Amino acid sequence: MNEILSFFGDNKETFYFVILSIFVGIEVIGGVPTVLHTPLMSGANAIHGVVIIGAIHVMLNVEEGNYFALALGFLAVVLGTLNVVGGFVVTDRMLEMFKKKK
Amino acid sequence: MNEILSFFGDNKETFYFVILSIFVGIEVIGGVPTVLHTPLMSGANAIHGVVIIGAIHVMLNVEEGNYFALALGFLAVVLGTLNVVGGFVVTDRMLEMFKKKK
Amino acid sequence: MKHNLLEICYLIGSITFIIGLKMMGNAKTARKGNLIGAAGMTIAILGTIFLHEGCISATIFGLIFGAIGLGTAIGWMTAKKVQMTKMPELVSMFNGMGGACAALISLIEYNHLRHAAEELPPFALAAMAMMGGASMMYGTMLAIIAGLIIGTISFSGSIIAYLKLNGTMNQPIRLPKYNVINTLVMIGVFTFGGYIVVTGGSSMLVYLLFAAAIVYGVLFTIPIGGADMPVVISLLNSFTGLAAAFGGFLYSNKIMLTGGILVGSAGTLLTLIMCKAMNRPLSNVIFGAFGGGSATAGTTDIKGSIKDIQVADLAVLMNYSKRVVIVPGYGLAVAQAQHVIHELELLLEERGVEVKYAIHPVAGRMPGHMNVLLAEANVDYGKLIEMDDINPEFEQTDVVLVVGANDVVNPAAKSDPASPIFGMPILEVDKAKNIIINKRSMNAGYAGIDNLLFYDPKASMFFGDAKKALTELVAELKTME
Amino acid sequence: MKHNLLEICYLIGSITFIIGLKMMGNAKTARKGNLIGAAGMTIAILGTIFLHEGCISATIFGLIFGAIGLGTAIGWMTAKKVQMTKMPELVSMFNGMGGACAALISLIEYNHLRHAAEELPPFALAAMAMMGGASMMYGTMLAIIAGLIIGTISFSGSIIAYLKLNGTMNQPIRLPKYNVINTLVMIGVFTFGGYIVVTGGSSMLVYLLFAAAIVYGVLFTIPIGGADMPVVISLLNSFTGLAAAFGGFLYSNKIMLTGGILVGSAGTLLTLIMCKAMNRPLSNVIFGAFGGGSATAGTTDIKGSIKDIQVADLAVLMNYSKRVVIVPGYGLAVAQAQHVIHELELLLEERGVEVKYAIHPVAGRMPGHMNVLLAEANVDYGKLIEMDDINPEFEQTDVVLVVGANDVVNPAAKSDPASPIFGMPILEVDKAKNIIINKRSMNAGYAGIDNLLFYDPKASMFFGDAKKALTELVAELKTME
Ligand SMILES: NC(=O)c1ccc[n+]([C@@H]2O[C@H](COP(=O)([O-])OP(=O)(O)OC[C@H]3O[C@@H](n4cnc5c(N)ncnc54)[C@H](OP(=O)(O)O)[C@@H]3O)[C@@H](O)[C@H]2O)c1
Ligand SMILES: NC(=O)c1ccc[n+]([C@@H]2O[C@H](COP(=O)([O-])OP(=O)(O)OC[C@H]3O[C@@H](n4cnc5c(N)ncnc54)[C@H](OP(=O)(O)O)[C@@H]3O)[C@@H](O)[C@H]2O)c1
Repeated sequence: MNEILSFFGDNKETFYFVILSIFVGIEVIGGVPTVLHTPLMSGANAIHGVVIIGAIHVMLNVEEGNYFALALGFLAVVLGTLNVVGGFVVTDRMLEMFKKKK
Repeated sequence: MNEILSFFGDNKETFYFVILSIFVGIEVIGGVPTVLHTPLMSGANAIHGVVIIGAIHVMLNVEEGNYFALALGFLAVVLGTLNVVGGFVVTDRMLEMFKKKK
Repeated sequence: MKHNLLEICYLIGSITFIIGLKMMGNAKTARKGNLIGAAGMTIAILGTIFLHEGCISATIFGLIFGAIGLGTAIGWMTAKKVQMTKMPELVSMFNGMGGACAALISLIEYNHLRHAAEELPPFALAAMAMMGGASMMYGTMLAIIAGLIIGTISFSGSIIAYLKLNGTMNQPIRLPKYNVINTLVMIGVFTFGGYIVVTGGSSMLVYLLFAAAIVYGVLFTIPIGGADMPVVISLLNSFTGLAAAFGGFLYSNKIMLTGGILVGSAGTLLTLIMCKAMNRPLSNVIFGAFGGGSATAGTTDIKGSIKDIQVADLAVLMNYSKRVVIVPGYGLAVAQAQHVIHELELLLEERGVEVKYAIHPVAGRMPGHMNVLLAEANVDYGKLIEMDDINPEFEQTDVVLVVGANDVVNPAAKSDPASPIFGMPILEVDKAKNIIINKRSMNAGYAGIDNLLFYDPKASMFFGDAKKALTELVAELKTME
Repeated sequence: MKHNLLEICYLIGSITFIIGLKMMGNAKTARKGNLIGAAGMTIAILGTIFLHEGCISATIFGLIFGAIGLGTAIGWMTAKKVQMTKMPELVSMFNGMGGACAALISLIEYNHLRHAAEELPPFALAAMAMMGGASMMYGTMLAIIAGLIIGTISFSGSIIAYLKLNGTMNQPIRLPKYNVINTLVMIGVFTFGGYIVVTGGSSMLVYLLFAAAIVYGVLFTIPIGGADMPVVISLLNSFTGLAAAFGGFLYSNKIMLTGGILVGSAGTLLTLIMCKAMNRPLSNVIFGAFGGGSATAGTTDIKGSIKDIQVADLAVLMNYSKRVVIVPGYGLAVAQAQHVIHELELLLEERGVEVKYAIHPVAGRMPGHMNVLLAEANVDYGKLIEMDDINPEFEQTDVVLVVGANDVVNPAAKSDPASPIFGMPILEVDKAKNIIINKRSMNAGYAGIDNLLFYDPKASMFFGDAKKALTELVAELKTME
């Protein structure tokens, strides 16, 4: 109990941060029309591609000679980029369709 | 410029905190019907009564013998309580009216 | 341990504020939302006292509870006793109290800081400055001064708003070139504050700043017409929120920060939404294009003549109608005629007449004014029809009875691009078969403009104070049986 | 200095994510919102590379840009080239890539941590543990393992979802008692993960965990019918968001945190909203009450008989109608008949027939499916009428042409409380004067239930593959002139 409390105390900034972000996430989506569900899903998909920052971080900090980590990191960056670029481009294409001749 | 940057760096948690809170505040209000404007205003009014926490803080930490600070603190707590209690009660009364016989 | 528990209380409080505000934005959950916010506040306040680290002397303890008790007693009683129509006054007053509270905290903390700095030997200050303490000092000072200025403006502004709503000060007071003067004073106050932050100032200077901020709050509010006060209060509300947030910075107190910022941003948005509902930009409210309703009345040339109708004829007309729609407006509120109108409604319904109320979103002087008023008189909620739903029904309406409303039924909003209310959605009463307008004179309403509706061939004026006139109408109807 | 600049990039990025997502929720601003998000992401990525403190060897630099270049090329081309109807597959695939990226990061960082711990002498570890470093270690470990599990599930789940949408794996595969098995496997995986966090584990164990999570992702997805995949993808989407957020904890990286949590919570809500639009609880989707469309077909006893109509008769009927409404459904998408239908529409309009499309919100297999499809075929946006707006118009409609739709026009949703789709709002085509239904057979649709509409006296079946049948109809109409 005490440990949980002090864990909370040490990380209270993070708790607020997480909770506020959750609220923003929820509020921001409220009341989307059905038609936008697919592009919204795909747009959100592109945004979690932010995980690529972590992959780049790995590569920037890999110890010299650790080829295994380097290879995995390379793969991670490729996959992350796919997620980001593919996600945004696909979403844009979908939304372009929606707009057409509106 | 450098100072501003390092000020930002030192307080980045706070910046995120403030910005996320602003977004939550804005999102939370989006699309209120006109009829609720007055009670919502009054409810928000009660919430900023949270400043009373500061007033209590002052009184808890006042140095012994500093009667001036004590008196001002006392006044601040009274005013803060007025804001909080009055705000919530008035809002409740208004909303009670709205509900009646719905 | 205690400290961490307290932080949890604050987190819970912050969450209740968010959820509470969210729920208050929806008619069905609004009341519960308010109570949730109140519960969170209680937790935060009790936590602050009982989870304080270090011992508290009995005196302090007693004083705190005395202050809270006193505030609760006064706040509760005033809030419970006040008339429904006086709600906005009260909100304004409570808002001012919050602002004053923030200002007092800043005053105390400033003195505290000064004191601490004076007791330190100069070289310690220099050392602190070198270690980056200076930027911290500036930060603290900034929070104190900003809280002081904003809290004080909110305080004195709210008091003026209160007096205006109260009727004590019911004409906008406009110094010549007041917009220029106000802007200069504002710049002056903030520059002065900045000077104190940078130099450290002195107690004397801070009291001067306090006084200057009071003056600015007054100057800011007095030129604005009484009817615009709801918007002003909403704005001052977000100011107090900001002041509370600065308090949060000062004490690195998370709940003051969330609560304050939340209200600050939500309040600002609400202010803008209110202006939009009235179809006016905020600048127009603050710099007062109209709102006094005194200057511009009766400028249009009116062609045509008005008819008036006697109470006996009106009673007959209404008695034999099938569908009647009542349009309540500001005059109904002023005359406190909500109970009589309800009586009229019941009487007509008894005789088989269908009666509805047409509620314009900005009828009266505060949002939802008519709903609150009629709810107070026990009018059935289902009979209050919103503008968009009632407008298509006017064509099938036999009699529209406009009671003390003016701008909200002014067809100029649709037809005259030069009119100041052009673009505001209105109740389209001119489609009804008969239009009866009750007011005391031909005077203009809030926007200070003439109303061509009164000259409509289908319209008849039923002059008199709303309460008196309706009471007569009810009496007349009763004799008819 | 560089570091602080980087933090500002991250802050800007976070804000663009919020604003972008917000704008994507509104049809008018959606496209701009997506671009804003993309801009923020670019800033964050470039910032991470160029504002890195310490020097980067040319090799690393080259490798990073190589990887980004490769990913961009593949991602861009695939996204640009893919057919509109294959969008959901692609989204699913990209989602899986993100999950895999998170999992890989976790694998690398786990090895890194192990390595570091092994190089330290035991007493140093003990000392760290005493100084509270242990709790930090646990925290790091937790972030790594959670990111690994969730990212991996999202990865393998998305691949299965891809294969299902693709048609490669088009029947739900259900082991006996699959719900129990799945739940047990899930508990197993998380317990295993917990064990590693507490004990520190070993590389071997972590690879095992990785494998187990892959298996769970597969098990989770295979029992769910292909048609429910959009919901599943949305759910896996929020999983990847969560995995990214754990990456954010690991590196105390704010933008990974905001981006991840934002998508995690928004994605979860979106999943629930989707389920609500289909009038089914989420549990029903995951534990698969229907969605395979194979098991329950044809259970109701049908009274009455069906009529069918020949292409020549249909052409005459349509040619001499005044108002035609086309109801597109899943079959239209499968048959790729969107271009023919547009041709039909133009032909009819030429002959003075008014043609509209009735768009049901969940027609087809992904939200907005019909809008995308018809937009692709250049159908005028103004002709696509939403359900609520078209329903009152059916009464004045001469011919309703239902093309490959079934559930969305099933009157059981209104009349039969025992039906699995009871309560879902439908297109009320049975009010039209003539109902023509094009499908290949009497087979059921997605929900696997019979449709009484086909037996309506006003209804005629027009059997055949949508594309083929409509092409014939168009040809016939052309000969009529
Ligand atoms: N609701 C809000 O939130 C809000 C806030 C700020 C401003 N406003 C503004 O307020 C206006 C509201 O329109 P409204 O039509 O309700 O009111 P209005 O346009 O202000 O007209 C009220 C009318 O009531 C009459 N009246 C006053 N006292 C009366 C009494 N004792 N008995 C009978 N009649 C009486 C007045 O005429 P006589 O003097 O001839 O009797 C006046 O013309 C709009 O312009 C709106 O923009 C509304
Ligand atoms: N839109 C979404 O987001 C979404 C997501 C998940 C689930 N769903 C569900 O999907 C359903 C959508 O309803 P719906 O009416 O569009 O489709 P549906 O009920 O699935 O019916 C489609 C019909 O099209 C016919 N068809 C198939 N291939 C065809 C072809 N080549 N040519 C002509 N007809 C063909 C089939 O009959 P034959 O085999 O006899 O030809 C089938 O009865 C709803 O139950 C909805 O809840 C929607």
